[in-house]
Amino acid sequence: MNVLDIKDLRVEFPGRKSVFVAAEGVNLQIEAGKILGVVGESGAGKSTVGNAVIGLLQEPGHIANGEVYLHGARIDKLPYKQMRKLRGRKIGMIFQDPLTSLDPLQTVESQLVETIRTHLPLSSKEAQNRAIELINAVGIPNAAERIKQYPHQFSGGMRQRVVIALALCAEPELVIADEPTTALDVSIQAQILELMKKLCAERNVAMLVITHDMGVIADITDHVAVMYRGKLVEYGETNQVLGEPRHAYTQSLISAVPRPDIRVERFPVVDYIEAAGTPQKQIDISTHWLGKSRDYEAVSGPLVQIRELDMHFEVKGSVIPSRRKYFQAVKSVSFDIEQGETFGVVGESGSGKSTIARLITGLYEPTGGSILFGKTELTSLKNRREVLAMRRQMQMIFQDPYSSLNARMRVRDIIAEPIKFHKLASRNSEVRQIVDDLLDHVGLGAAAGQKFPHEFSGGQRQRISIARALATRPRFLICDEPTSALDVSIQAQILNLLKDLQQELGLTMLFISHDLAVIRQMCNRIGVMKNGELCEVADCDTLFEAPQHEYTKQLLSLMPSMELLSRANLETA
Amino acid sequence: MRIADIQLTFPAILIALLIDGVAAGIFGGIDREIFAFYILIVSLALSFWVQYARTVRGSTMVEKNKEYVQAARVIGIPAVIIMVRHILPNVMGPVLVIATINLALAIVTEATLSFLGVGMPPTQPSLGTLIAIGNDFLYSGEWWIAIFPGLALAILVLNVNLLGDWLRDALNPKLR
Amino acid sequence: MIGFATRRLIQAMIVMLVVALLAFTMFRFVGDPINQMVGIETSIEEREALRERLGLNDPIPVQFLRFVTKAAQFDFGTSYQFRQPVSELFAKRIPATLELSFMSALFALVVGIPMGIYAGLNRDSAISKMFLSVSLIGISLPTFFIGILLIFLFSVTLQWLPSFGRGETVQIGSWWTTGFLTVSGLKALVLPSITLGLYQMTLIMRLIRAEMLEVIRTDYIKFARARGLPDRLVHFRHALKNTMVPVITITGLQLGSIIAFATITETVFQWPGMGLMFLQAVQNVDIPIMSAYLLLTAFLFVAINFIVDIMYFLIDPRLRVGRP
Amino acid sequence: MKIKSTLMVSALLAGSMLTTAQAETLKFSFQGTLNALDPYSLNETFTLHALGNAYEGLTRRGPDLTIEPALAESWEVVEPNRWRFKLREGVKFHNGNDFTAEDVAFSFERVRSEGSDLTTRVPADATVEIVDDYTIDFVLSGPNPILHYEWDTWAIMDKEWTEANDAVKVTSASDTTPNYAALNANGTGPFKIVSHEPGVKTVYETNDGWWDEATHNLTGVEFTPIGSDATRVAALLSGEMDMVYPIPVQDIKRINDNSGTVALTGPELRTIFLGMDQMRDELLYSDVEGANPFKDERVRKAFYQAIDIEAIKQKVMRGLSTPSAIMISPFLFSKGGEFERYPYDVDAAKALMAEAGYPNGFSVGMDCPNDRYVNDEAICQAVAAMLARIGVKVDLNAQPKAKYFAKILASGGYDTSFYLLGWTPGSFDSWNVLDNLMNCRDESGAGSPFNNGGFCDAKIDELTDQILVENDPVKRDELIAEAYTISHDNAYYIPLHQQGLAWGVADNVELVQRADNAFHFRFVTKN
Repeated sequence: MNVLDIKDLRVEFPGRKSVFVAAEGVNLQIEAGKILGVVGESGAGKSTVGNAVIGLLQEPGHIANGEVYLHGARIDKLPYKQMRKLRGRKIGMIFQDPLTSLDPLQTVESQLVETIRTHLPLSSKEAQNRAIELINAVGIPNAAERIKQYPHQFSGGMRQRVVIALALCAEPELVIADEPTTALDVSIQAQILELMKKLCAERNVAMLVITHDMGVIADITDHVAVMYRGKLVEYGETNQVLGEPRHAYTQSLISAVPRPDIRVERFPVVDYIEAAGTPQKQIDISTHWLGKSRDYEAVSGPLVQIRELDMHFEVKGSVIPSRRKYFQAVKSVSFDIEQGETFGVVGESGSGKSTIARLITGLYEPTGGSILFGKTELTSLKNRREVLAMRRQMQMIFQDPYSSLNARMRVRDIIAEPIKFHKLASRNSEVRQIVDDLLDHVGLGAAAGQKFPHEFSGGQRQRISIARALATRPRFLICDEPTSALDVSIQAQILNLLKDLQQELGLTMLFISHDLAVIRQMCNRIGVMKNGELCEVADCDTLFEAPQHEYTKQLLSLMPSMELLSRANLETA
Repeated sequence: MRIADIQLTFPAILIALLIDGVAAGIFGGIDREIFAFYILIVSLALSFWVQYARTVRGSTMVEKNKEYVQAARVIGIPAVIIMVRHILPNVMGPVLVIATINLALAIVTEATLSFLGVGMPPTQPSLGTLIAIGNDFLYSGEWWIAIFPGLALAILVLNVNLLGDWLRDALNPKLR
Repeated sequence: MIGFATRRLIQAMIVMLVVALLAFTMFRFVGDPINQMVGIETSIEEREALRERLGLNDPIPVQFLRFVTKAAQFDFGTSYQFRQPVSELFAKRIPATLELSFMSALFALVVGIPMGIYAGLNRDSAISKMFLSVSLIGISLPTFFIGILLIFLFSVTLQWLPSFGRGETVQIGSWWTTGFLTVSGLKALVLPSITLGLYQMTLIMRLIRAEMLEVIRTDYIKFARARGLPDRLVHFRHALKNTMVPVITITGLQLGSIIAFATITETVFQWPGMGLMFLQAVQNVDIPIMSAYLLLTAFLFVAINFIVDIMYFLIDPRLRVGRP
Repeated sequence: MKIKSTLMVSALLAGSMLTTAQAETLKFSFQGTLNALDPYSLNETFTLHALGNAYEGLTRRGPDLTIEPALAESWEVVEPNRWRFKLREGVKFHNGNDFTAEDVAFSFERVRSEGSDLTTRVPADATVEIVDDYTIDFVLSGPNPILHYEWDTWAIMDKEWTEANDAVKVTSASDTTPNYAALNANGTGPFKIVSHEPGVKTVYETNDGWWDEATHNLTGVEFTPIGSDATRVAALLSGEMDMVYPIPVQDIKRINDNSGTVALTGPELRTIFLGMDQMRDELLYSDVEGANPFKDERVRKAFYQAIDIEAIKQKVMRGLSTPSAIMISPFLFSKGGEFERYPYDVDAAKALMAEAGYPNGFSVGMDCPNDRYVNDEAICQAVAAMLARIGVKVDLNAQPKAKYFAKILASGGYDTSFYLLGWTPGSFDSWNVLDNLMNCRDESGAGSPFNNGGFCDAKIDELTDQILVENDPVKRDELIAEAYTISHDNAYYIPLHQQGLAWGVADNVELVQRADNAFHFRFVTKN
């Protein structure tokens, strides 16, 4: 018998003018001990399905049609109180971000005990024991002691374990995991997935995993449902769906996933994916302002040479120097970036990779070491004119497309700002022309200049960021996790765009990412960072085929296996 | 901010009272009718600036870490321009909200100062002075002297709040 | 913790010194104390002699130094109008002000928090909207006016509550007098406390509401609901406690201003506290009382801030442990 | 029905309030505070009379302000320069000590010692001679017919008690230690002060050993200062107070309409007037340059005639004022009724202005207190509006009294061009008015210190000196009238009115409202 049975589900969000249908005609089943994955890009309605099952649809959303059965009992029409009793008791839920899922002001124990006692008739002592057992079961050592601690005393991965323990508190029959590993580092992600798989089998729990990550799907699910714009486009066994996708959308989605195992020159451009638009006007780079030879001094050898770079932050200030405490973010890092190449830096969060980017651009001042850009030593620049000359040669693209654009400026002004500031154009009309061309070139079209950033999707905003970065005609571009906030299909487009631009303009790039697969697609050479140190620098292929450093090997081993995924479309690229 | 902390130890009404006293001491020789108005404005401003400073500081600390500010720095734009062009428009929201509440507070403080006998000169009546004067006539049956300015003030405050809400939304391109 | 405490203490002392200086300089300009100390017929020579005896003719730095040295020994001089040591006068008046401020704060919290919670949880209900509008009117009327209206209604018209003073008080220990122990004392507290607490209540209500709206949207509240916790636990244990940090900050600051705003309320209700004495002192240019009052409020404010900081430690575990 | 239930509640509450206080305890409130109890530390009406219930002088004044014997049974001028006082025998201070001539001699020295605010009670060059235990002589350097006029507020203190408590030195503001006499009182009067918390509450108890027969029926009195007008009125209306004063003129009707309370009104002795700077060659606050328009009699008269005193009486004072043509209350000067104000006549005023060379008027700054006299600020506003009709633009500067007096008096360098002031002669005699307000003065205030405008008329100075030593009452009054006539003819001052007294009293209380605004408990009966 199926633990969960969803029949013809339709979820509506009535708006002021029209009704938005978030999910329609969804049919899903899960058996006990099995894991069903729901995959799709943002806005596909996958989270809506999970929320509908547990009865936590955001107001005014509601189930307009269809039925939800738990162990054969219909639950979608249950009154509020009875539904509340099912939550936690029969259906557990795991949220995406372990940092915000736990009440910061309550100990882990009190959150566990209150949940246990809400659902099970246990004394507080018994509940406490059960809490310790659970914490043990999710793999947190010293359970009896750690349980007394507050969430902020746990690391991200540990917190997600606590969240899982909380979800499993009252022995639910169904667990809904909404993007359970998205916010975690690769190594932690692998552990958590492993744990979920294990618990699912041990406790015979049915699990609904909602994710955008094909790797996760491939790793742990038995069945998979692919959603696109609120509709189920493909549903079947994981092997079948990933290996031989039938629906065009699934095919394009899979083909857009960067693989660590193979390198493609370009991601296939798939029509099915939301159109980002292609340049409406082809620009001849050789004659255009963008491609005009820049008056940068010629460099022979590497463009950027980093030597013994050190950076520490003061964690605890004090008047007495000996009592100050520091955090060493970057330790004695040295590497070169050759002209025209893309140098990748990969590492987990906190490894210091972003700090290096900020040191090169001058956002931070290093505490030691040297950065040689061309023939100029950046750390000793004093003269403001020299600094500006350097700033113009290097630009940066940031991770978060939402906060990297000033919400109160029009797109045109955002892109024009560096041009005007560095006086790269003589007349306003010329600036205007350049901005329009830049917008065209990154695929947005000149009309986009009139709008404000919030009117664009994440991928489009990242294109605006790129246009702004290009507006100084830099020769060195730093990309700090430029696609980590984007859906795979959009990511593929942005990566293609970056590749194109690099080739056309002969840019040198520093590409920073936590995602080995993306790094592999983009970079010529790669440096691996851990705890502020550079473990290994190698050619891209060498690194993936024959890693030298232990940490590199470990990282590679933790990559979700993508072998299941169809390779059908890749050849067409 | 230390100055702000110190000033917080003086409540607004005392500050206004003291500034008024000091000003009268310094400008005693000058025509009060002309200056009372400005003295009052200055003393009210000086007693309310702390709240704005603190709020803007709080929002700025959040905004300055956002990537758009870093992007501007990478371009090479100097700090002053970043502050004025990028950060300032983004921290105005909460300022407007306090401003609307503080408008009421300023009028009320002005009334209180009049109650204490140091408000606007009687030849230049203000809403606050009217309430303070009407206060003396409450028992004599002439309740309307105080009630109507009071009502006017309440309606004004209500409207300014609505205006503030509207302004906050109107200035936010996200909601346009 | 100890380092933190000493740091705050040093800060506090600097604050106090600056306050002393400001207070002292400003009072030079408030008016001439001599006129208030003698009858109108007193001759110019006698006035001059008195001025000389009081040291008002000394250079200001000399006067300030004298003032600070004495203040450090809790000697604030002798009141010009009452001709008694200011410290003794304040000792008698402090209980009245503190009891009034305490009751007002209590009123503001006891009424403001539930209203705020309600308005936060039911943001669109008619009652919430009424709370918000009424509170807006509440802050747009000056304290003294509200006080007079309350007196008019409850003392004059209904004759339920006294219009002035503290009622009967009971002596506790050598210098504390309390109105909490007699019926008339408690009755006398009602109107002034409401008058004084109304503004703070409005503020706390609006603050709690805003914070509640924020917190309700957080993941951990969603997660708490997803765990099937009853609404009572979700709202009060998780949501309310998390709104408390900003509320404590503001409330702490407001407590300071309650004591200061008490000046007006005390005047309206002839409440024999420090504020009333201060305003009388301003009218009579009683410099020793004015300086002592400002120093005292500054001290109370600093003390309250200190307590607020300690409360952060108690409420927010993230602050309690040292960071690595 | 609703009214009935309200009445029931109020009746119940009134009942419960009454049980807490004895029926014969009088509760009253005044707008100002009673600070130190030392009777010589502040020369101010309320303080003097509040203490006058516990302390007595050699004389006292009756309900109609006539001088009566008190601690002195009788007195006579035995020689032109020697006054002999026969003291009352068998009088005891509150602490049981006997009252003798020693005490009078002691009080004589103390009241004119350094720190006393009442030094004017006795002439500086007078001496005292004890004849026997109950007879005492005062020897003056010249004749002084009004020597004893202010002695009702010169309290006689117990020598023994004062010395024993180390309080011989008058409590002065510059003292650093509190004086015993500032916190305790030991007089001979009908009431004893049993507790005193400055600014909060003062409690009196009946003195059973008083020498005179008590006409009151009180056992005690509780005084609470209430600064806010509205609260003070509320306290009366709610029945918490038996008597409050002063009450705002606008609330008189309300208090009369209220069942159980009544407003007592009457003319006060204080004269409110306008003064003008007639000393400086150019006004401090005016657009007239190089000249002082107030030096021109026509301008002063124009100002005078531009003021509609009836309008001020009706609109601002709500009928509670007596317009005055001279600088003293007609109660205090027998010929007062012979003077008449210049008529209100805007056209005449305009003509005078034109004649003086100001057909379009000028601007002038006006100083005004806003918490000193009845509706002081409102009067100034009205005056400003009236003067506008003759083209004079008045820039009004109304301030609390602390700042106001600091500005316009000698201590502020007479920093004013046009001001409003009130004056009650402490001795109830015109000489006080002439001496303080109308004689010449120099810049430091020597002469008439309160002649803020600084006009100087040698004839008035001369008359003042004559009046002081003239013992014949009829001749004296003629001299006084002459001085006032000069002032009136030249319009040195613009007298406005004697402001009214307004006390709020509960119906069950009977009392005497004296024209000097003094409240004496010995006239009170409470039913």
